[in-house]
Amino acid sequence: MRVLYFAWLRERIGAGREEVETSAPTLAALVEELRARSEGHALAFDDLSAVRAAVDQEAAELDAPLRNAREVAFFPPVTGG
Amino acid sequence: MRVLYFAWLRERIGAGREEVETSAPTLAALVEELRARSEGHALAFDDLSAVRAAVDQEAAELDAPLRNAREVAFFPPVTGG
Amino acid sequence: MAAPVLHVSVQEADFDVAAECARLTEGRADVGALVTFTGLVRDRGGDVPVSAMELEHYPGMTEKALTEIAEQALARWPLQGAVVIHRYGLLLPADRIVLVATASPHRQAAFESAEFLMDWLKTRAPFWKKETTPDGARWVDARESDDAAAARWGRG
Amino acid sequence: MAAPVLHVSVQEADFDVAAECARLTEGRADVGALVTFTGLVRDRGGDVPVSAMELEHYPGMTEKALTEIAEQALARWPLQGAVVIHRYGLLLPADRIVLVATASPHRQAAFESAEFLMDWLKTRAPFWKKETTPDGARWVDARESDDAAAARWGRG
Repeated sequence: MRVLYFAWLRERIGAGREEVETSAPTLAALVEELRARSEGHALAFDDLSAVRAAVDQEAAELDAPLRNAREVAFFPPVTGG
Repeated sequence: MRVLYFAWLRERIGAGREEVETSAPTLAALVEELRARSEGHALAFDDLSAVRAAVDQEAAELDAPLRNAREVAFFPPVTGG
Repeated sequence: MAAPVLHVSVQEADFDVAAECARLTEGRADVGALVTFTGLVRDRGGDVPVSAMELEHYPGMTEKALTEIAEQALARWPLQGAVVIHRYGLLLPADRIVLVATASPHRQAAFESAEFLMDWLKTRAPFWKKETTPDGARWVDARESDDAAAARWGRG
Repeated sequence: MAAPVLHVSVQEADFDVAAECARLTEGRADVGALVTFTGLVRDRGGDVPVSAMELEHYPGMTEKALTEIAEQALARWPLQGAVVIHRYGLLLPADRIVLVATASPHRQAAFESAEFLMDWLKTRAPFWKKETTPDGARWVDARESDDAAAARWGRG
Protein backbone atom coordinates (compact mmCIF):
# COMPACT_ATOMS: atom_id res chain seq x y z
CA MET A 1 0.00 0.00 0.00
CA ARG A 2 1.21 3.52 -0.79
CA VAL A 3 1.19 5.86 2.21
CA LEU A 4 1.52 9.61 1.66
CA TYR A 5 2.31 12.35 4.17
CA PHE A 6 1.77 16.06 3.76
CA ALA A 7 2.78 19.29 5.50
CA TRP A 8 4.24 18.83 8.99
CA LEU A 9 3.53 15.10 8.99
CA ARG A 10 5.80 14.82 5.96
CA GLU A 11 8.45 16.92 7.67
CA ARG A 12 8.36 14.94 10.91
CA ILE A 13 8.50 11.60 9.12
CA GLY A 14 11.19 12.85 6.76
CA ALA A 15 9.48 11.50 3.65
CA GLY A 16 6.39 12.30 1.63
CA ARG A 17 5.73 8.74 0.60
CA GLU A 18 6.47 5.15 1.53
CA GLU A 19 5.37 1.67 0.51
CA VAL A 20 3.90 -0.30 3.44
CA GLU A 21 3.03 -3.99 3.76
CA THR A 22 0.04 -4.16 6.05
CA SER A 23 -3.05 -6.12 6.86
CA ALA A 24 -4.40 -3.46 9.21
CA PRO A 25 -8.21 -3.55 9.04
CA THR A 26 -8.73 0.17 9.75
CA LEU A 27 -6.89 3.47 9.41
CA ALA A 28 -6.47 3.57 13.19
CA ALA A 29 -4.77 0.16 13.17
CA LEU A 30 -2.51 1.32 10.32
CA VAL A 31 -1.55 4.37 12.35
CA GLU A 32 -0.48 2.11 15.23
CA GLU A 33 1.81 0.15 12.89
CA LEU A 34 3.25 3.33 11.38
CA ARG A 35 3.94 4.85 14.80
CA ALA A 36 6.40 2.01 15.49
CA ARG A 37 8.46 2.69 12.36
CA SER A 38 10.57 5.56 13.68
CA GLU A 39 10.73 8.38 16.19
CA GLY A 40 9.64 10.69 13.39
CA HIS A 41 6.56 8.59 12.75
CA ALA A 42 5.76 8.48 16.47
CA LEU A 43 6.07 12.27 16.62
CA ALA A 44 3.90 12.78 13.52
CA PHE A 45 1.12 10.67 15.01
CA ASP A 46 1.57 11.97 18.56
CA ASP A 47 -1.69 13.97 18.55
CA LEU A 48 -4.28 12.24 16.40
CA SER A 49 -6.79 15.07 16.91
CA ALA A 50 -4.56 17.09 14.55
CA VAL A 51 -4.37 14.38 11.89
CA ARG A 52 -6.73 13.93 8.96
CA ALA A 53 -6.70 11.10 6.44
CA ALA A 54 -7.81 10.10 2.97
CA VAL A 55 -8.23 6.60 1.53
CA ASP A 56 -7.79 6.39 -2.23
CA GLN A 57 -8.05 10.18 -2.37
CA GLU A 58 -11.37 10.41 -0.50
CA ALA A 59 -11.51 11.98 2.97
CA ALA A 60 -11.93 9.27 5.62
CA GLU A 61 -12.36 9.04 9.38
CA LEU A 62 -9.68 7.20 11.37
CA ASP A 63 -12.09 4.35 12.16
CA ALA A 64 -12.70 3.80 8.43
CA PRO A 65 -12.00 0.27 7.13
CA LEU A 66 -9.04 -0.09 4.77
CA ARG A 67 -10.22 -3.05 2.66
CA ASN A 68 -8.25 -3.01 -0.59
CA ALA A 69 -7.05 0.57 -0.38
CA ARG A 70 -4.15 1.31 -2.68
CA GLU A 71 -3.30 4.79 -1.39
CA VAL A 72 -3.65 6.21 2.10
CA ALA A 73 -2.70 9.76 3.01
CA PHE A 74 -2.20 11.52 6.36
CA PHE A 75 -2.13 15.27 6.76
CA PRO A 76 -3.09 18.15 9.06
CA PRO A 77 -6.44 19.94 8.71
CA VAL A 78 -6.38 21.72 5.35
CA THR A 79 -5.56 25.44 5.11
CA GLY A 80 -6.01 26.37 1.46
CA GLY A 81 -8.18 29.07 -0.01
CA MET B 1 -39.03 75.27 -7.51
CA ARG B 2 -37.54 72.83 -10.01
CA VAL B 3 -39.63 69.68 -10.43
CA LEU B 4 -38.09 66.65 -12.17
CA TYR B 5 -39.79 63.55 -13.56
CA PHE B 6 -38.18 60.25 -14.47
CA ALA B 7 -39.08 57.07 -16.36
CA TRP B 8 -42.80 56.64 -17.06
CA LEU B 9 -43.74 59.72 -15.03
CA ARG B 10 -41.58 61.75 -17.42
CA GLU B 11 -43.23 60.05 -20.42
CA ARG B 12 -46.77 60.60 -19.15
CA ILE B 13 -46.13 64.23 -18.31
CA GLY B 14 -44.27 64.78 -21.57
CA ALA B 15 -41.37 66.61 -19.92
CA GLY B 16 -38.50 65.72 -17.63
CA ARG B 17 -38.44 69.05 -15.89
CA GLU B 18 -40.53 72.09 -15.13
CA GLU B 19 -40.37 75.21 -12.99
CA VAL B 20 -43.26 75.46 -10.53
CA GLU B 21 -44.44 78.34 -8.34
CA THR B 22 -45.87 76.79 -5.20
CA SER B 23 -46.40 77.30 -1.52
CA ALA B 24 -47.42 73.68 -0.93
CA PRO B 25 -46.35 72.71 2.60
CA THR B 26 -45.75 69.02 1.80
CA LEU B 27 -44.93 66.77 -1.13
CA ALA B 28 -48.49 65.43 -1.04
CA ALA B 29 -49.90 68.94 -1.36
CA LEU B 30 -47.51 69.63 -4.25
CA VAL B 31 -48.73 66.46 -5.98
CA GLU B 32 -52.32 67.76 -5.74
CA GLU B 33 -51.31 71.00 -7.45
CA LEU B 34 -49.33 69.17 -10.16
CA ARG B 35 -52.23 66.79 -10.90
CA ALA B 36 -54.32 69.77 -12.01
CA ARG B 37 -51.75 70.92 -14.58
CA SER B 38 -52.66 68.52 -17.41
CA GLU B 39 -54.18 65.18 -18.24
CA GLY B 40 -50.65 63.80 -18.44
CA HIS B 41 -49.90 65.02 -14.92
CA ALA B 42 -53.15 63.50 -13.66
CA LEU B 43 -52.25 60.21 -15.30
CA ALA B 44 -48.69 60.24 -13.92
CA PHE B 45 -49.97 60.74 -10.38
CA ASP B 46 -52.96 58.43 -10.77
CA ASP B 47 -51.56 55.69 -8.51
CA LEU B 48 -49.43 57.24 -5.78
CA SER B 49 -48.44 53.81 -4.44
CA ALA B 50 -46.22 53.54 -7.55
CA VAL B 51 -44.62 56.96 -7.10
CA ARG B 52 -41.46 57.72 -5.15
CA ALA B 53 -39.97 61.15 -4.49
CA ALA B 54 -36.80 62.98 -3.57
CA VAL B 55 -36.40 66.45 -2.09
CA ASP B 56 -33.11 68.15 -2.94
CA GLN B 57 -31.80 64.77 -4.11
CA GLU B 58 -32.61 62.91 -0.88
CA ALA B 59 -35.30 60.22 -0.83
CA ALA B 60 -38.45 61.53 0.88
CA GLU B 61 -41.88 60.23 1.87
CA LEU B 62 -44.93 61.94 0.34
CA ASP B 63 -45.88 63.46 3.70
CA ALA B 64 -42.47 65.11 3.96
CA PRO B 65 -42.48 68.91 4.43
CA LEU B 66 -41.17 70.97 1.53
CA ARG B 67 -39.82 74.00 3.39
CA ASN B 68 -37.32 75.72 1.11
CA ALA B 69 -36.73 72.84 -1.25
CA ARG B 70 -35.10 73.88 -4.51
CA GLU B 71 -35.48 70.60 -6.38
CA VAL B 72 -38.19 67.96 -6.10
CA ALA B 73 -38.22 64.77 -8.16
CA PHE B 74 -40.90 62.16 -8.80
CA PHE B 75 -40.18 58.71 -10.20
CA PRO B 76 -41.22 55.04 -10.03
CA PRO B 77 -39.52 52.59 -7.66
CA VAL B 78 -35.91 52.26 -8.81
CA THR B 79 -34.80 49.31 -10.96
CA GLY B 80 -31.05 49.68 -11.38
CA GLY B 81 -28.34 47.19 -10.57
CA MET C 1 -4.79 50.61 8.08
CA ALA C 2 -4.59 53.44 5.54
CA ALA C 3 -7.76 55.30 4.54
CA PRO C 4 -9.96 53.01 2.49
CA VAL C 5 -10.15 53.42 -1.27
CA LEU C 6 -13.57 54.66 -2.40
CA HIS C 7 -14.34 54.89 -6.09
CA VAL C 8 -17.83 55.64 -7.40
CA SER C 9 -18.72 56.34 -11.01
CA VAL C 10 -21.89 56.83 -13.07
CA GLN C 11 -20.90 56.56 -16.70
CA GLU C 12 -22.06 55.68 -20.19
CA ALA C 13 -18.80 53.93 -21.05
CA ASP C 14 -18.06 50.29 -20.28
CA PHE C 15 -15.66 49.50 -17.43
CA ASP C 16 -12.68 47.16 -17.12
CA VAL C 17 -13.17 44.80 -14.18
CA ALA C 18 -9.44 43.99 -13.89
CA ALA C 19 -8.48 47.68 -13.84
CA GLU C 20 -11.10 48.39 -11.17
CA CYS C 21 -9.79 45.51 -9.05
CA ALA C 22 -6.28 46.91 -9.41
CA ARG C 23 -7.53 50.14 -7.74
CA LEU C 24 -8.18 48.07 -4.62
CA THR C 25 -5.06 45.90 -4.55
CA GLU C 26 -2.24 47.69 -6.35
CA GLY C 27 0.72 48.85 -4.32
CA ARG C 28 -0.34 47.02 -1.17
CA ALA C 29 -0.06 43.51 0.23
CA ASP C 30 -2.59 43.56 3.06
CA VAL C 31 -5.69 42.59 1.03
CA GLY C 32 -6.66 38.97 1.56
CA ALA C 33 -10.05 38.86 -0.13
CA LEU C 34 -11.36 40.62 -3.22
CA VAL C 35 -14.99 40.13 -4.28
CA THR C 36 -16.54 41.46 -7.48
CA PHE C 37 -20.12 41.46 -8.67
CA THR C 38 -20.83 42.26 -12.31
CA GLY C 39 -24.41 42.73 -13.45
CA LEU C 40 -25.08 42.10 -17.13
CA VAL C 41 -27.96 42.76 -19.54
CA ARG C 42 -29.85 39.50 -20.15
CA ASP C 43 -31.46 38.69 -23.47
CA ARG C 44 -34.75 37.81 -21.75
CA GLY C 45 -36.98 39.45 -19.16
CA GLY C 46 -38.98 36.57 -17.76
CA ASP C 47 -40.20 34.78 -20.89
CA VAL C 48 -39.90 37.80 -23.18
CA PRO C 49 -36.93 38.34 -25.50
CA VAL C 50 -35.10 41.59 -24.80
CA SER C 51 -33.13 43.20 -27.63
CA ALA C 52 -31.95 46.35 -25.84
CA MET C 53 -32.10 48.16 -22.53
CA GLU C 54 -32.20 51.89 -21.89
CA LEU C 55 -30.98 52.95 -18.46
CA GLU C 56 -32.21 56.32 -17.23
CA HIS C 57 -30.85 57.92 -14.06
CA TYR C 58 -31.08 61.07 -11.99
CA PRO C 59 -27.84 63.00 -12.57
CA GLY C 60 -26.61 64.51 -9.35
CA MET C 61 -28.67 62.35 -7.04
CA THR C 62 -27.22 59.13 -8.51
CA GLU C 63 -23.64 59.99 -7.63
CA LYS C 64 -24.71 61.07 -4.14
CA ALA C 65 -26.71 57.90 -3.59
CA LEU C 66 -23.90 55.61 -4.74
CA THR C 67 -21.38 57.44 -2.59
CA GLU C 68 -23.65 57.17 0.46
CA ILE C 69 -24.17 53.46 -0.18
CA ALA C 70 -20.42 52.88 -0.52
CA GLU C 71 -19.71 54.88 2.64
CA GLN C 72 -22.25 52.76 4.52
CA ALA C 73 -20.39 49.63 3.43
CA LEU C 74 -17.07 51.09 4.59
CA ALA C 75 -18.66 52.01 7.94
CA ARG C 76 -20.18 48.57 8.49
CA TRP C 77 -17.31 46.26 7.41
CA PRO C 78 -13.53 46.39 7.85
CA LEU C 79 -12.84 47.12 4.19
CA GLN C 80 -9.69 48.34 2.51
CA GLY C 81 -11.78 49.72 -0.30
CA ALA C 82 -14.93 49.61 -2.39
CA VAL C 83 -15.70 50.36 -6.04
CA VAL C 84 -19.21 51.02 -7.35
CA ILE C 85 -19.70 51.71 -11.06
CA HIS C 86 -23.08 51.96 -12.76
CA ARG C 87 -23.66 52.60 -16.45
CA TYR C 88 -26.55 54.48 -18.06
CA GLY C 89 -27.79 54.96 -21.61
CA LEU C 90 -28.42 52.34 -24.27
CA LEU C 91 -27.12 48.85 -23.48
CA LEU C 92 -27.39 45.59 -25.39
CA PRO C 93 -27.68 41.99 -24.17
CA ALA C 94 -24.42 40.75 -22.58
CA ASP C 95 -23.30 44.34 -21.90
CA ARG C 96 -22.07 45.07 -18.39
CA ILE C 97 -24.42 47.29 -16.34
CA VAL C 98 -22.94 47.49 -12.86
CA LEU C 99 -19.79 46.61 -10.97
CA VAL C 100 -19.34 46.32 -7.24
CA ALA C 101 -15.93 45.35 -5.84
CA THR C 102 -14.80 45.12 -2.23
CA ALA C 103 -11.43 44.37 -0.63
CA SER C 104 -10.84 43.20 2.92
CA PRO C 105 -8.33 41.23 4.96
CA HIS C 106 -10.99 38.51 5.35
CA ARG C 107 -13.41 36.87 2.98
CA GLN C 108 -16.62 37.18 4.98
CA ALA C 109 -16.41 40.98 5.11
CA ALA C 110 -15.67 41.15 1.38
CA PHE C 111 -18.61 38.90 0.47
CA GLU C 112 -21.13 40.47 2.85
CA SER C 113 -20.30 44.04 1.91
CA ALA C 114 -20.54 43.29 -1.82
CA GLU C 115 -24.00 41.76 -1.29
CA PHE C 116 -24.99 44.72 0.83
CA LEU C 117 -23.84 47.17 -1.84
CA MET C 118 -25.89 45.39 -4.50
CA ASP C 119 -28.98 45.11 -2.30
CA TRP C 120 -28.92 48.78 -1.37
CA LEU C 121 -28.05 49.87 -4.89
CA LYS C 122 -31.03 47.91 -6.23
CA THR C 123 -33.43 49.69 -3.88
CA ARG C 124 -31.86 53.13 -3.35
CA ALA C 125 -29.94 54.23 -6.42
CA PRO C 126 -32.11 56.26 -8.85
CA PHE C 127 -31.87 54.15 -12.01
CA TRP C 128 -34.74 52.97 -14.19
CA LYS C 129 -34.55 50.27 -16.83
CA LYS C 130 -36.60 50.21 -20.02
CA GLU C 131 -36.48 47.01 -22.05
CA THR C 132 -37.06 46.74 -25.79
CA THR C 133 -39.15 43.63 -26.54
CA PRO C 134 -40.97 42.35 -29.65
CA ASP C 135 -44.10 44.08 -28.29
CA GLY C 136 -42.33 47.39 -27.87
CA ALA C 137 -40.52 49.08 -25.01
CA ARG C 138 -41.57 48.61 -21.38
CA TRP C 139 -40.37 49.89 -18.04
CA VAL C 140 -39.06 47.13 -15.79
CA ASP C 141 -41.06 46.71 -12.60
CA ALA C 142 -39.35 46.89 -9.22
CA ARG C 143 -39.19 43.52 -7.49
CA GLU C 144 -40.44 42.89 -3.98
CA SER C 145 -37.62 40.37 -3.53
CA ASP C 146 -35.16 43.27 -3.89
CA ASP C 147 -36.89 45.15 -1.07
CA ALA C 148 -36.74 42.02 1.09
CA ALA C 149 -33.05 41.53 0.32
CA ALA C 150 -32.28 45.14 1.26
CA ALA C 151 -34.34 44.95 4.46
CA ARG C 152 -32.08 42.30 5.99
CA TRP C 153 -29.30 44.87 6.44
CA GLY C 154 -31.47 47.21 8.54
CA ARG C 155 -31.83 50.93 7.96
CA GLY C 156 -28.96 53.28 7.16
CA MET D 1 -30.32 26.22 -20.45
CA ALA D 2 -27.17 24.69 -22.03
CA ALA D 3 -24.90 22.48 -19.92
CA PRO D 4 -23.13 24.60 -17.31
CA VAL D 5 -19.49 25.55 -17.79
CA LEU D 6 -17.23 23.86 -15.24
CA HIS D 7 -13.55 24.78 -15.12
CA VAL D 8 -11.25 23.56 -12.35
CA SER D 9 -7.50 24.00 -12.27
CA VAL D 10 -4.66 23.38 -9.81
CA GLN D 11 -1.64 25.23 -11.10
CA GLU D 12 1.62 26.95 -10.19
CA ALA D 13 1.06 29.77 -12.67
CA ASP D 14 -0.91 32.92 -11.94
CA PHE D 15 -4.37 33.29 -13.46
CA ASP D 16 -6.10 36.13 -15.32
CA VAL D 17 -9.40 37.00 -13.62
CA ALA D 18 -10.83 38.69 -16.71
CA ALA D 19 -10.03 35.70 -18.93
CA GLU D 20 -11.62 33.32 -16.43
CA CYS D 21 -14.76 35.48 -16.29
CA ALA D 22 -14.90 35.40 -20.10
CA ARG D 23 -15.17 31.59 -19.89
CA LEU D 24 -18.48 32.10 -18.12
CA THR D 25 -19.96 34.90 -20.18
CA GLU D 26 -18.48 34.82 -23.68
CA GLY D 27 -20.77 33.93 -26.56
CA ARG D 28 -23.94 34.08 -24.50
CA ALA D 29 -26.35 36.76 -23.28
CA ASP D 30 -28.29 34.93 -20.58
CA VAL D 31 -25.94 35.62 -17.65
CA GLY D 32 -27.26 38.33 -15.36
CA ALA D 33 -24.87 38.03 -12.43
CA LEU D 34 -21.17 37.21 -12.28
CA VAL D 35 -19.44 36.96 -8.90
CA THR D 36 -15.71 36.49 -8.39
CA PHE D 37 -13.71 35.87 -5.25
CA THR D 38 -9.94 36.27 -5.38
CA GLY D 39 -7.83 35.23 -2.39
CA LEU D 40 -4.45 36.94 -2.05
CA VAL D 41 -1.32 36.39 0.03
CA ARG D 42 -1.26 38.90 2.88
CA ASP D 43 1.97 40.35 4.22
CA ARG D 44 0.96 39.56 7.79
CA GLY D 45 -0.38 36.50 9.58
CA GLY D 46 -2.04 37.92 12.67
CA ASP D 47 0.64 40.29 14.04
CA VAL D 48 3.56 38.54 12.35
CA PRO D 49 5.10 39.80 9.09
CA VAL D 50 4.98 37.21 6.33
CA SER D 51 7.58 37.42 3.53
CA ALA D 52 6.54 34.32 1.55
CA MET D 53 4.06 31.48 1.48
CA GLU D 54 4.62 27.92 0.29
CA LEU D 55 1.46 26.09 -0.75
CA GLU D 56 1.63 22.30 -0.67
CA HIS D 57 -1.16 20.15 -2.07
CA TYR D 58 -2.07 16.53 -2.72
CA PRO D 59 -1.79 15.98 -6.48
CA GLY D 60 -4.61 13.85 -7.75
CA MET D 61 -6.87 14.30 -4.75
CA THR D 62 -6.82 18.10 -5.12
CA GLU D 63 -8.28 18.07 -8.62
CA LYS D 64 -10.93 15.54 -7.54
CA ALA D 65 -11.86 17.55 -4.46
CA LEU D 66 -12.17 20.83 -6.38
CA THR D 67 -14.26 19.17 -9.08
CA GLU D 68 -16.57 17.63 -6.47
CA ILE D 69 -16.95 20.99 -4.73
CA ALA D 70 -17.76 22.73 -8.03
CA GLU D 71 -20.25 20.01 -8.99
CA GLN D 72 -21.97 20.45 -5.62
CA ALA D 73 -22.37 24.16 -6.33
CA LEU D 74 -23.84 23.43 -9.77
CA ALA D 75 -26.26 20.94 -8.19
CA ARG D 76 -27.39 23.33 -5.47
CA TRP D 77 -27.81 26.59 -7.40
CA PRO D 78 -29.13 27.46 -10.89
CA LEU D 79 -25.71 28.35 -12.28
CA GLN D 80 -24.59 28.81 -15.85
CA GLY D 81 -21.05 27.99 -14.83
CA ALA D 82 -18.39 27.91 -12.14
CA VAL D 83 -14.61 28.36 -12.21
CA VAL D 84 -12.32 27.21 -9.39
CA ILE D 85 -8.58 27.80 -9.68
CA HIS D 86 -6.07 27.22 -6.88
CA ARG D 87 -2.34 27.82 -7.10
CA TYR D 88 0.43 25.91 -5.33
CA GLY D 89 4.15 26.40 -4.85
CA LEU D 90 5.97 29.51 -3.67
CA LEU D 91 3.89 32.68 -3.49
CA LEU D 92 4.75 36.18 -2.32
CA PRO D 93 2.64 38.83 -0.57
CA ALA D 94 -0.01 40.29 -2.91
CA ASP D 95 0.14 37.22 -5.17
CA ARG D 96 -3.18 35.65 -6.08
CA ILE D 97 -3.83 32.24 -4.45
CA VAL D 98 -7.34 31.24 -5.40
CA LEU D 99 -10.14 32.26 -7.73
CA VAL D 100 -13.77 31.29 -7.55
CA ALA D 101 -16.21 32.64 -10.15
CA THR D 102 -19.89 31.87 -10.62
CA ALA D 103 -22.44 32.94 -13.24
CA SER D 104 -26.20 32.85 -12.88
CA PRO D 105 -29.30 34.60 -14.19
CA HIS D 106 -29.78 36.07 -10.69
CA ARG D 107 -27.49 37.67 -8.17
CA GLN D 108 -28.43 35.70 -5.06
CA ALA D 109 -27.46 32.36 -6.62
CA ALA D 110 -24.18 33.80 -7.87
CA PHE D 111 -23.27 35.24 -4.47
CA GLU D 112 -24.35 32.24 -2.40
CA SER D 113 -22.64 29.68 -4.59
CA ALA D 114 -19.37 31.64 -4.60
CA GLU D 115 -19.43 31.76 -0.80
CA PHE D 116 -20.27 28.08 -0.67
CA LEU D 117 -17.36 27.24 -2.98
CA MET D 118 -14.93 29.18 -0.80
CA ASP D 119 -16.26 27.70 2.45
CA TRP D 120 -16.04 24.14 1.19
CA LEU D 121 -12.70 24.72 -0.49
CA LYS D 122 -11.27 26.06 2.79
CA THR D 123 -12.32 22.93 4.68
CA ARG D 124 -12.19 20.15 2.06
CA ALA D 125 -9.50 20.86 -0.55
CA PRO D 126 -6.13 19.35 0.40
CA PHE D 127 -3.89 22.42 0.51
CA TRP D 128 -1.52 23.42 3.30
CA LYS D 129 0.06 26.82 3.74
CA LYS D 130 3.50 27.42 5.21
CA GLU D 131 4.41 31.01 5.99
CA THR D 132 7.92 32.46 6.11
CA THR D 133 8.21 34.85 9.06
CA PRO D 134 11.15 36.58 10.80
CA ASP D 135 11.22 33.63 13.25
CA GLY D 136 11.36 31.08 10.43
CA ALA D 137 8.74 29.09 8.56
CA ARG D 138 5.55 27.88 10.18
CA TRP D 139 2.53 25.88 9.06
CA VAL D 140 -0.68 27.88 9.17
CA ASP D 141 -3.24 26.48 11.60
CA ALA D 142 -6.72 25.58 10.42
CA ARG D 143 -9.37 27.98 11.73
CA GLU D 144 -12.47 26.90 13.59
CA SER D 145 -14.34 29.78 11.98
CA ASP D 146 -13.77 28.08 8.60
CA ASP D 147 -15.39 24.87 9.89
CA ALA D 148 -18.34 26.89 11.19
CA ALA D 149 -18.69 28.70 7.86
CA ALA D 150 -18.69 25.40 5.95
CA ALA D 151 -21.18 23.79 8.35
CA ARG D 152 -23.94 26.26 7.45
CA TRP D 153 -24.29 24.62 4.02
CA GLY D 154 -24.99 21.15 5.44
CA ARG D 155 -23.23 17.96 4.36
CA GLY D 156 -22.54 17.06 0.73
